[in-house]
Amino acid sequence: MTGTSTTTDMSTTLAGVRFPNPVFTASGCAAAGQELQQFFDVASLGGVVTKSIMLAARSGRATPRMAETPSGMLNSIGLQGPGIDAFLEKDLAWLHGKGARAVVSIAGGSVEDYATLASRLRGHDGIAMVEVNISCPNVESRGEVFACDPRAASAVVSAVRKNVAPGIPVFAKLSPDVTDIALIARSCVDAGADGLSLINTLLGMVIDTDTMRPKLAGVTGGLSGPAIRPVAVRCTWQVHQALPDVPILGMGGIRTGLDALELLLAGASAVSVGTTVFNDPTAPVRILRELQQALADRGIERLSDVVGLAHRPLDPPQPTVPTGPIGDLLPEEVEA
Amino acid sequence: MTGTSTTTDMSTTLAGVRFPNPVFTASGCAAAGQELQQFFDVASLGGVVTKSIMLAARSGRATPRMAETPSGMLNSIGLQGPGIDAFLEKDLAWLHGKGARAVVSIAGGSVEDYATLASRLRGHDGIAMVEVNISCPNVESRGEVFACDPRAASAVVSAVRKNVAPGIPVFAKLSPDVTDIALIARSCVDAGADGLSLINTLLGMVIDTDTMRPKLAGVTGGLSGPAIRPVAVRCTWQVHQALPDVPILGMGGIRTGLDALELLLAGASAVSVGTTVFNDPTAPVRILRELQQALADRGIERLSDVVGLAHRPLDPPQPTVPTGPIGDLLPEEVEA
Amino acid sequence: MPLQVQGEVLSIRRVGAYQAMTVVAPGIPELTRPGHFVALAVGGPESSMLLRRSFAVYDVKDRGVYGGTVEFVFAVHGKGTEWLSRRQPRDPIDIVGPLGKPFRLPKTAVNATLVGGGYGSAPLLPLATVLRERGCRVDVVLGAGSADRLFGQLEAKRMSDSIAITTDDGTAGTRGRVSDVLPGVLDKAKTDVVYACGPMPMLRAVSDLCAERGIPCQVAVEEAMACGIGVCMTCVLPVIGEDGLTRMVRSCVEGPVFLGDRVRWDDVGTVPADAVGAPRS
Amino acid sequence: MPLQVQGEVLSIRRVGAYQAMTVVAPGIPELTRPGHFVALAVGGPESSMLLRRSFAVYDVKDRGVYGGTVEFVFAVHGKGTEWLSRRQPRDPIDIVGPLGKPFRLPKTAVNATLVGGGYGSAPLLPLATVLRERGCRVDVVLGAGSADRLFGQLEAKRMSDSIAITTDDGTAGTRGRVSDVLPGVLDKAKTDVVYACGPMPMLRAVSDLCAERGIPCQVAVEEAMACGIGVCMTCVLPVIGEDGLTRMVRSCVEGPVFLGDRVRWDDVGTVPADAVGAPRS
Ligand SMILES: Cc1cc2nc3c(=O)[nH]c(=O)nc-3n(C[C@H](O)[C@H](O)[C@H](O)COP(=O)(O)OP(=O)(O)OC[C@H]3O[C@@H](n4cnc5c(N)ncnc54)[C@H](O)[C@@H]3O)c2cc1C
Ligand SMILES: Cc1cc2nc3c(=O)[nH]c(=O)nc-3n(C[C@H](O)[C@H](O)[C@H](O)COP(=O)(O)OP(=O)(O)OC[C@H]3O[C@@H](n4cnc5c(N)ncnc54)[C@H](O)[C@@H]3O)c2cc1C
Ligand SMILES: Cc1cc2nc3c(=O)[nH]c(=O)nc-3n(C[C@H](O)[C@H](O)[C@H](O)COP(=O)(O)O)c2cc1C
Ligand SMILES: Cc1cc2nc3c(=O)[nH]c(=O)nc-3n(C[C@H](O)[C@H](O)[C@H](O)COP(=O)(O)O)c2cc1C
Ligand code: FES
Ligand code: FES
Repeated sequence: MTGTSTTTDMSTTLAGVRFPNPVFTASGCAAAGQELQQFFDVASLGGVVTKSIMLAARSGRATPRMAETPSGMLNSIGLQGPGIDAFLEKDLAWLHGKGARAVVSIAGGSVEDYATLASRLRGHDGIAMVEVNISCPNVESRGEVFACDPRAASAVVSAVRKNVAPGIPVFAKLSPDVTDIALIARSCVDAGADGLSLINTLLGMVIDTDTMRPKLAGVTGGLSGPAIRPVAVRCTWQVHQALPDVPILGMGGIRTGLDALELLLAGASAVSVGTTVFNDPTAPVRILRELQQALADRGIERLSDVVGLAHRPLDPPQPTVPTGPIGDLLPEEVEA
Repeated sequence: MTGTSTTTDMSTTLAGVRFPNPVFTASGCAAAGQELQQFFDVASLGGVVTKSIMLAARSGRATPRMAETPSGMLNSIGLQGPGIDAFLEKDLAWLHGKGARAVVSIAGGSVEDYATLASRLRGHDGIAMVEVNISCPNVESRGEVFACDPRAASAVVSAVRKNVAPGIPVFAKLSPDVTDIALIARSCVDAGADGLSLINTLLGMVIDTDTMRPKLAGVTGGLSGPAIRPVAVRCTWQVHQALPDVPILGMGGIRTGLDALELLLAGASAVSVGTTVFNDPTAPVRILRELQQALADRGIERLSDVVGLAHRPLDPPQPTVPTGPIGDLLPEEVEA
Repeated sequence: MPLQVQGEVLSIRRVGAYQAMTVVAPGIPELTRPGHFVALAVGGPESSMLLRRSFAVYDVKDRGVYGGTVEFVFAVHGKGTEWLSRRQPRDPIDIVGPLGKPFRLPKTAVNATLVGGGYGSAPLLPLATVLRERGCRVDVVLGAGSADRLFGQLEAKRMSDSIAITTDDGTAGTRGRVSDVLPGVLDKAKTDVVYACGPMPMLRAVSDLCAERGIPCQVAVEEAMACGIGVCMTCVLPVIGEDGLTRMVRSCVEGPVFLGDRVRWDDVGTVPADAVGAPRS
Repeated sequence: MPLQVQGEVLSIRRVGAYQAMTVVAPGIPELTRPGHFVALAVGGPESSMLLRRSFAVYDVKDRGVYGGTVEFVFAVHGKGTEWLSRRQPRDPIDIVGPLGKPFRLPKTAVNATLVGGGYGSAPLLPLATVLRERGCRVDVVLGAGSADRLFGQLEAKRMSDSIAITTDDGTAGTRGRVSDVLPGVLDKAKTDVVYACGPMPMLRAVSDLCAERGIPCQVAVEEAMACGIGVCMTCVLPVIGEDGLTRMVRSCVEGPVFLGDRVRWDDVGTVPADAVGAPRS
């Protein structure tokens, strides 16, 4: 059955904030929306997650900053950006003017940095949500990445939550490069995170076999793209299983509407499209369209009905070819 | 300059044991060599790493046991195998008879299991090396994987080292799914590991968007193939940097001779070819040939000269197009 | 003894809902017997698809103008077969084969009934030829979802003593399943042995019918395979051995042809508790 | 305002060591100016290559029999260009363009010297046409490693007041680099403005020569790009702004054409310590 795409309610709610649909951009893969506006209206997306912004202007790392890898890429941009003040004045204001829902991603080198950034956001219109990029080296702790240590992660999240206006959800963005991601997730939630963004890039490296040296000037870089999707699905699954009531913004290698559906089924309430934008600048709207069609084909009436659906227990037997609305198959305990 | 492929000395030494060349199979991707012998002589490889063997016969997990992913695959075989006795009698004897160098991979559910396995190997001919697959759930510790806990890893390695005949190197095979792989590496080496095998698969998952359930019967599986190569290179780089004197058997997504070279440059002294064999059953010999040509093209006289070469300091400036033997560019501190 | 050959597409043609592709693959035809399969690399040198796709061999020619050729019939299912369907004559293609164990042939001239579901008839047609050469009576039952999903109907008719057709939607032959008409055929043909290839539920139904009647039956199964050559252990199913013990056996090397009554149909997709090495619990 | 178009290969032809490909891409020609580039997705739907490949536009036709077309010239370098070189007419191809900032044109009829290295001449030829239309004197210097790596020599000759050729190996023109002959051309042609496209070391040499003589010069750089549209920040190089401050600017949207004296050539591949936002240390 190929249902008409108008039947599914695509809206999603993240920690009390309603978004018209679940397809967002990913931080660092859409700048602050202006460039993508040339290809489609960014206000038509669920939200625009902006490039992680720091307190001061930042030049980023030396080039080469990227390497293509099988079904993926490495990047080591080093958080180049204009600093929070210029961002709020120019980029956020632009997004707000266009009617887009901005998810502001912030990054810092110390708990203090994050706290200051969070407080600077106060009083600015157009912020739908705050994403805390904790995959940054902690300058006060021998450069250990916040996201790799439950205590450091928790300190950052709690500082941000205290300073961000109540009512604006704070999502902590986790790194997959940890032994136990559910542990980090739990400590972020305990520290006040309203939700979790999963996953940031995996640490990777490419060596140039001509120069026989690392290809990236920064030696290591972040691996993204379809190559990492199975890791993203697994992390989303594990965290949703451990914390079924915590909303997740899922990402990692989403290229099609069915990839987005996979993340939703694993437990994400919305998804971010990152690297795929480089391959296909109109991908976010295409993915939204494909997802909508996929849900209609499956007789799903509300997007929220598929969130975490892959966790449902095996009995009663599932329909292999679903023929009607799946809503009533939902077991009680699945978050909807 | 395209040198003749006969000029490079391809031999490599792992913890005192000399292998004629650095290309091995990967555990679980070549069974025990018999099937590949139909395509090429397995004795022509550096070594044949056998499927991890347990004490008793084991049925493995339910099917589906695999899913294809972008530039990779997931597997959840569950260590199906005939048990150590049948293995030694049949598989090891066959390999020995063919003149192949067997690297026997062992796996267990407890420290005791590993110790027993190691002692059973005593007195059997044809074992060039032992690889300890510690990416197994520890049945005595709520199923936590040995490779994820430095203490558990260390206990296994020390039990194996004590029981394996001296002179046969013991390599611990590490999982990349940890916060700090160098830490695990160090605890294995401190416990007596003569070298390290890097990397095992990444934990991943695929959800079937038709059934809207996990695709694998075992829910999660191990991600392998070119998709993970950047992670393998990074892990090899990090461990070689932390422990420059410890030999590494590198693996993860090697598909071509240049991929093998990448791992060698990062610090591996030999490499295993895994998933690529499924795509191309003659891959190990092709990769060996391509590697040999690549080294000749670069004027490398001894394979050992490239091991860890990407770590050399930037000065003196490196030749972008190498024109002569690179041996004399080697800084003193690089392991050769 | 399989070969890996850098072959070349000779032709590709549409046959109903399927595609039939012929690949120049010198060396493979000579070794191939009915029931063997081949595995093709898909997507070209920069493909994101690592795993080979497996297809039962339909026809081989030892030597054509271009060297030996292998033909198989496939349905477009996902990304790999979609890629295959877009190949053109002369495109290069990497092929490994013959793989697996073929159908075992009767030593004497018996009455054989061949049951094919969808493209599952492809390996049965060359089998029919061999059986006829041996003086066997050959009866054929073909079933599919719809008429366009029947393969080799005319050819089967030509080389068989009788043919029965079923389709789920009634667009050809009897509306229904092969298992609806099979009992009648078995009786009428005085069948001594059954060969079947098709979807798992069909193979199971055929095996059950044969078991009831005590007719030996060989089935060619289709399990997801990562390597196709026996090194990965992904393609297993529970099969009862000569010693009466159930083992998880590799369908790529110990199959794809199994004796129907040896497959634990109820337990496919699980590890039966009494299988060798099954988890104790 | 770039467009993303599901285009189609119209033709592909060998030109010396290069390939020239024409793609039907309605809408893009109208917007394209000399110096713009396009970015193509490579490897097909199941490609393991995610990133687009960028090429300077050589020629556009607003409307042909097939709709507007875009032509570019490329060298086979790695996997993506290798795939491109195997395309056939009518193959589908996804193209985004025009991208970047084109060459800025002089308001008056000045003397322009165009310096191209290898395939770098491709965007200079349409530029020459436009300059001639504006009454400019156009002198051309082309250089390459060898004769087969010169592109557009005849065309350049036809549309220029003078042409000088250099090759590293002496297989055409003067043996040597463009920078060896450029000073003579600049003097003879009384050059007011220089446009250059080619490898980075050449651009740097040209910029230095122009700076010495106080001649304004525009260079089209080639930095590795992940997105080509300004969202990823991979393609940066240190450029001095109007305010005298050095910033790491995106060559895909603020370039690829820069004023030669604004690029910090010594510091390309690094972040100069005085760049805005550089790490304090
Ligand atoms: C021994 C054997 C013989 C076969 N003979 C034929 C034949 O003659 N004609 C024909 O049309 N098909 C045949 N199949 C099934 C055919 O291999 C699959 O349809 C095909 O692999 C699907 O690939 P895809 O890329 O289109 O699908 P995808 O779903 O993209 O494939 C993803 C992965 O799953 C595997 N896979 C998916 N479906 C199947 C399946 N049904 N069986 C096995 N693996 C699967 C693929 O090989 C691949 O590794 C046979 C399978 C086996 C094992
Ligand atoms: C603005 C611009 C205009 C260009 N114009 C032309 C042109 O007209 N003709 C031409 O032949 N080439 C041109 N190039 C270079 C061309 O983009 C590369 O040669 C091509 O991307 C190499 O791809 P590959 O797959 O063959 O190589 P691979 O090495 O496999 O590519 C791997 C990755 O590195 C990138 N990359 C590799 N080399 C370069 C390079 N030199 N510049 C930028 N990215 C690179 C690729 O885009 C890809 O993302 C241009 C580049 C840029 C940035
Ligand atoms: C070029 C690039 C820049 C990125 N910059 C950021 C960033 O600034 N902040 C952040 O939280 N994540 C950043 N990411 C990570 C992505 O937001 C995303 O988590 C990751 O790439 C996985 O998703 P994908 O596979 O869809 O790209 C960046 C990724 C890429 C490729
Ligand atoms: C099907 C399959 C089975 C595997 N079985 C084992 C195993 O038994 N023991 C082990 O240590 N590693 C096993 N591995 C992991 C590989 O040895 C290797 O570490 C990993 O796949 C990465 O290398 P690759 O990308 O070249 O495959 C297996 C991998 C695959 C794909
Ligand atoms: S498919 Fe690998 S063992 Fe059968
Ligand atoms: S290539 Fe992405 S910003 Fe320039």
